[in-house]
Amino acid sequence: MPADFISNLYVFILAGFVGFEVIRRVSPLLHTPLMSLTNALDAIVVVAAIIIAGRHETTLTTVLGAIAVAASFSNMVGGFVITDRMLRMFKSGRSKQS
Amino acid sequence: MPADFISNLYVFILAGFVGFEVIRRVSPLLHTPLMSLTNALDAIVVVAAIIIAGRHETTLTTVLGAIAVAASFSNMVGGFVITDRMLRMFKSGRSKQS
Amino acid sequence: MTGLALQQYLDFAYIAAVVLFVLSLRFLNSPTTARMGVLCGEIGAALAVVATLFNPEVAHYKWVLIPLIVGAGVGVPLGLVHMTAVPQRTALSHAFGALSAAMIGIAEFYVGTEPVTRFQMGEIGLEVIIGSLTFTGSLIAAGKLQEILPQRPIVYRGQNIVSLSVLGAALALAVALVVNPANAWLFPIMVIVALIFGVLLVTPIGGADMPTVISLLNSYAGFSAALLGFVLNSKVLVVAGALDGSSGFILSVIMCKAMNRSFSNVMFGAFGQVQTSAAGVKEERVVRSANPEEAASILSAANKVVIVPGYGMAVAQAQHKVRELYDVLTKKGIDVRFAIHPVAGRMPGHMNVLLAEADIPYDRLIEMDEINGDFPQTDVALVIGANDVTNPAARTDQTSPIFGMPILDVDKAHTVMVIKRSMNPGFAGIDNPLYYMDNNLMLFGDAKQFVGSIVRELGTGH
Amino acid sequence: MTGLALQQYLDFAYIAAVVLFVLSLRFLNSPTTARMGVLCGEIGAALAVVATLFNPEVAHYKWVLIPLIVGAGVGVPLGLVHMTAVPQRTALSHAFGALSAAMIGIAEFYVGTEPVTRFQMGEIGLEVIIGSLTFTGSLIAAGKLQEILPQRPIVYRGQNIVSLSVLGAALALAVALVVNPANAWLFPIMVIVALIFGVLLVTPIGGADMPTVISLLNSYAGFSAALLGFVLNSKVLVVAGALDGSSGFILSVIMCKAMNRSFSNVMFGAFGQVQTSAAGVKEERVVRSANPEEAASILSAANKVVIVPGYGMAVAQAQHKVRELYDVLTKKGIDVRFAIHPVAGRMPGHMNVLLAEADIPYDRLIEMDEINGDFPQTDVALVIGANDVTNPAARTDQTSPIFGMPILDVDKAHTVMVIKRSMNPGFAGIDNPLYYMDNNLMLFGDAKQFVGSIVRELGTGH
Ligand SMILES: NC(=O)c1ccc[n+]([C@@H]2O[C@H](COP(=O)([O-])OP(=O)(O)OC[C@H]3O[C@@H](n4cnc5c(N)ncnc54)[C@H](OP(=O)(O)O)[C@@H]3O)[C@@H](O)[C@H]2O)c1
Ligand SMILES: NC(=O)c1ccc[n+]([C@@H]2O[C@H](COP(=O)([O-])OP(=O)(O)OC[C@H]3O[C@@H](n4cnc5c(N)ncnc54)[C@H](OP(=O)(O)O)[C@@H]3O)[C@@H](O)[C@H]2O)c1
Repeated sequence: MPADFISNLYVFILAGFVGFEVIRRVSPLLHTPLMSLTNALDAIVVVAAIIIAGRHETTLTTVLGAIAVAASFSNMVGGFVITDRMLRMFKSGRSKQS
Repeated sequence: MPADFISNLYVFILAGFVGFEVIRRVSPLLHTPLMSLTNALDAIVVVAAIIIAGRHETTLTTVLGAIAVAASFSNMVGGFVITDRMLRMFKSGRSKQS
Repeated sequence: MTGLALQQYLDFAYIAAVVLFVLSLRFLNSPTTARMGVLCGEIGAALAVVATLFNPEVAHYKWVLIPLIVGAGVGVPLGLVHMTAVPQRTALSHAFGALSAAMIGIAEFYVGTEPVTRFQMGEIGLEVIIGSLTFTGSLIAAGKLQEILPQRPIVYRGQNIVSLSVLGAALALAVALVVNPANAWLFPIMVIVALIFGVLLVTPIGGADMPTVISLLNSYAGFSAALLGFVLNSKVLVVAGALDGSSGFILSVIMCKAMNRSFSNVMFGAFGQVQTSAAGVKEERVVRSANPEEAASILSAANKVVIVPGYGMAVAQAQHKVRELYDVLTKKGIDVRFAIHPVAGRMPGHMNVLLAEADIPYDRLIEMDEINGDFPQTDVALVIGANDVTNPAARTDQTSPIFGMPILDVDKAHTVMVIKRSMNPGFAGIDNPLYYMDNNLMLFGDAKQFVGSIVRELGTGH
Repeated sequence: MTGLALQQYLDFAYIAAVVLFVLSLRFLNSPTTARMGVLCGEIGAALAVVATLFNPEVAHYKWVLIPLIVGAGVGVPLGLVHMTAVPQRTALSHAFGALSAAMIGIAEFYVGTEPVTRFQMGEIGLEVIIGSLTFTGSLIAAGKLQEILPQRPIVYRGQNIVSLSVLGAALALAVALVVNPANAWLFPIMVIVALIFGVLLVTPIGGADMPTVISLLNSYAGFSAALLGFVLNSKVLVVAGALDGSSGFILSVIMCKAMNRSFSNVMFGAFGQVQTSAAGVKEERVVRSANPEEAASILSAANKVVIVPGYGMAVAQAQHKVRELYDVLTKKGIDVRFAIHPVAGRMPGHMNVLLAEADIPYDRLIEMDEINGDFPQTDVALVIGANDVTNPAARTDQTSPIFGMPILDVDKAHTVMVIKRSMNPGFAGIDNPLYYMDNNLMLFGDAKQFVGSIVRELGTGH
């Protein structure tokens, strides 16, 4: 078992704990934005896709990589846009009630 | 900069986040046991000391290692003993009020 | 040396991205800091993407920049969809994410000069299977939510056995590849089998169970990204994937708890297909109904009103009319609050987003546990297109399929008024004893129109 | 192959230990699950230690087992100290932990055939400096708390400059070693300079500031263990160190907030040395006092009593007498609760542990924020050996050194009774206007004796 695997396992377990603790405390009010935000963050796989596409090794891998870049980057952009749009709608009574 | 350093940095940062989230929610009632428990957990440096002492490379390192084993193991044992003693004292009114 | 120095900058950019991602989610714990959270996420993602463009391995920018532009071109409109389309947009984005994760895994299998080791083969196989099944599963879910595909659970005898055999076949192919990674021809078969399994997994699940399915697919998409991080030894992927995976998992658990159902019941229960038969032995019971004018006069006589929105309000797109109602009543000095059940609507937090869209201040949106104690002091509970989440049978009738599900205790209000189009049951397919209670009035009609009529009545006479 | 397999078992044992450590701290969030937390920690630690004994590098068991036995022999008695000795025991255990971390770092410098790289030298240097200064600093703190060393802050002109130069010297030596790791003779000098800095760091700080210092040293000890994990590439040390480090850090922040002071004020402020002069211009003001009999009759006439324990109760070891008082009053049907200020006593949570030791149920111990609103409805607030944490000047007097510190609003109770031996000030060295208020009665005497007398009075007459 490669040593990298072990260190990635530590990172995975600890990130899981962080996720668990942090997300349990997200206000239920914001569960929909939470879904779209984690989606945007998860789209960070685009960095791996960029490398695959940019290496341009074989036609197959380049095409796969390019599709992956487009698919994940659309998630990233769209996820941030919609999350921010939703959050802009949430206004407290104090700040907006005229 | 060795690759190990980077992966340890990830582990450190994530463990710091975990510590921060988890410890902020420890009941203030238990702040003294918290101190003694983290002390006992921190005494896990004993594993490094065991290796140094057990390798028996030079007299100097063996003596340093042996002292480190004794010092940290006393922390580990003592820390768990006193934490458990303290926690045994905490009783809720419902369970003990006669 | 400069190569090494560059690598260090990249490493630190990724570490900074990870820190920003965690902060991003932390800021989401309150609506006042939430937009800051989006900003942190954006900066982190931008850092990571820009850093990657500097990676010396990225030599052919054409193959990177064009897809990035295409992705942005697709992403922006998908970010601007109407609020009522958010559930299907979310499902679609899970499909995109899983597609991308699967494709990278497949490319990783074919890339490189030296053949993959057994251990890597195991990682890649698992990653590609999860990615592929999440891709097709999410597409089916999006189709059901967009109502391109039938909403009903599609079931046949022995379906669970068939589905599980297909999954077993995909896993067996992966094992065969681990045993001998040289059998590369097995790999595309494995991918196809996994894609088929995704279809089989989601098709039998009813449209109304889609929210839980979406959350589960969310967590699958996250875990496949994390696995990809293992394959590529990329810690930023491991962290982002673990965060996404745990988020989806926690949301599904919250939903299952709020419905008092188990995971396996959601996945294999084919809920919402037959239970209508339970309503077979219906006695003739008295139902009182009212028209908009009567409803308006009851509302204007009240001091405390609680509005309970549900799936029907979303379908009818009635949130802006509800906002008008809120305004008129508030102007009359009536205290109006909204009671939000955790699984009202089609996804967790759905009602909050719709009402926020209609500019209703979020401090008027009260969670179930907090508001339930207030119903006995409430003059009028106005239920708008909600049904199951107000069904008192969940509290009292041990034989009811939803017995034990926590509900909003609207029946304890002095007067209850329910806006819906008919006496038809809601998603759970069961009768609602609330409608036969003495303090209940049915307001039959489409939510948007009926609320509109009430607003008009209130505007004129009362 | 078997060597590799063994390594895998070891890796998984350490991973399991890490998971158990995190769970251990999570279980500490409530007193009902806290002992489960200790169990998790114990299993995790045992797993890690036993796994390490199987490490093939550990060849000479004599040098391991004898120190382990010695350590256990020292540890058990240190785990059985009296509850009032917990602060100094904690300081001592930080000293042990830091000693061990420093020694391992030193050994790592001298061990091995190939010389250390510059990067490793930097890590080792930093680790050994932090470990060494934490060792001597903790010893001084323990000495002050055990009252072997003078409690007063020991200060002289230009002391901060001297201390910082010593720290600078230690860091400069570390840099010199990084520049040329072959200069091995600089290493022991660096260690000695760091040890001296630890002494200089803590000596000028007053005994009453020791709790904050202990917490800070706790976090230093944790961070040095984490650094050691970097040096040895041991992730279990990195995690345990980070958890310990953040715990100490959070506790110090909580304490500083509860005292409305900054870190630097605690570390360099030499608090509690001169402020007594502030009490110089004292006018003659009326102080009313009472004897045990009067106190007992006031208490027995009350319906609601809040007891406020402080440092004086700990010093007098009065907690068991307080328990008797609680019993007598409760038996008379009087509602008795305890108000716990976050920095009452000598360490965070100190009062809770003492009162729990005396068998007072923890649901009677109420935190400051929760109980402060109840004082206006409280008949008698009985302050036992607390002073600063009840000083209303913190609320009203902008010139007071403790202005802004959140306090227990005992002055709002109908009657306040304060048990202390004299009119002397508390740790902050300032006068307490509470004692001159109309609703205040001083009960002069040692806490243990005075409470004992009240109990006797209550037992007989009333
Ligand atoms: N939100 C989630 O995350 C989630 C997840 C999983 C499952 N679910 C399930 O979804 C259900 C949600 O409960 P709910 O009370 O919100 O909805 P519901 O029980 O499904 O009831 C919705 C009601 O709205 C009415 N309606 C539909 N269209 C309407 C229109 N245009 N105008 C007026 N009324 C209309 C329907 O009655 P008519 O046909 O008579 O008009 C229906 O009875 C629960 O059973 C829950 O378990 C939700
Ligand atoms: N707990 C922590 O973590 C922490 C950390 C940092 C600083 N501090 C500081 O420590 C102080 C704690 O406040 P506090 O109100 O608990 O204590 P305090 O303000 O120091 O007052 C303690 C009082 O107890 C009395 N006393 C001493 N021995 C006694 C005995 N045998 N019998 C009866 N009375 C006795 C003393 O008065 P007489 O001499 O007249 O008897 C003294 O005024 C605060 O200023 C806080 O900022 C605490």
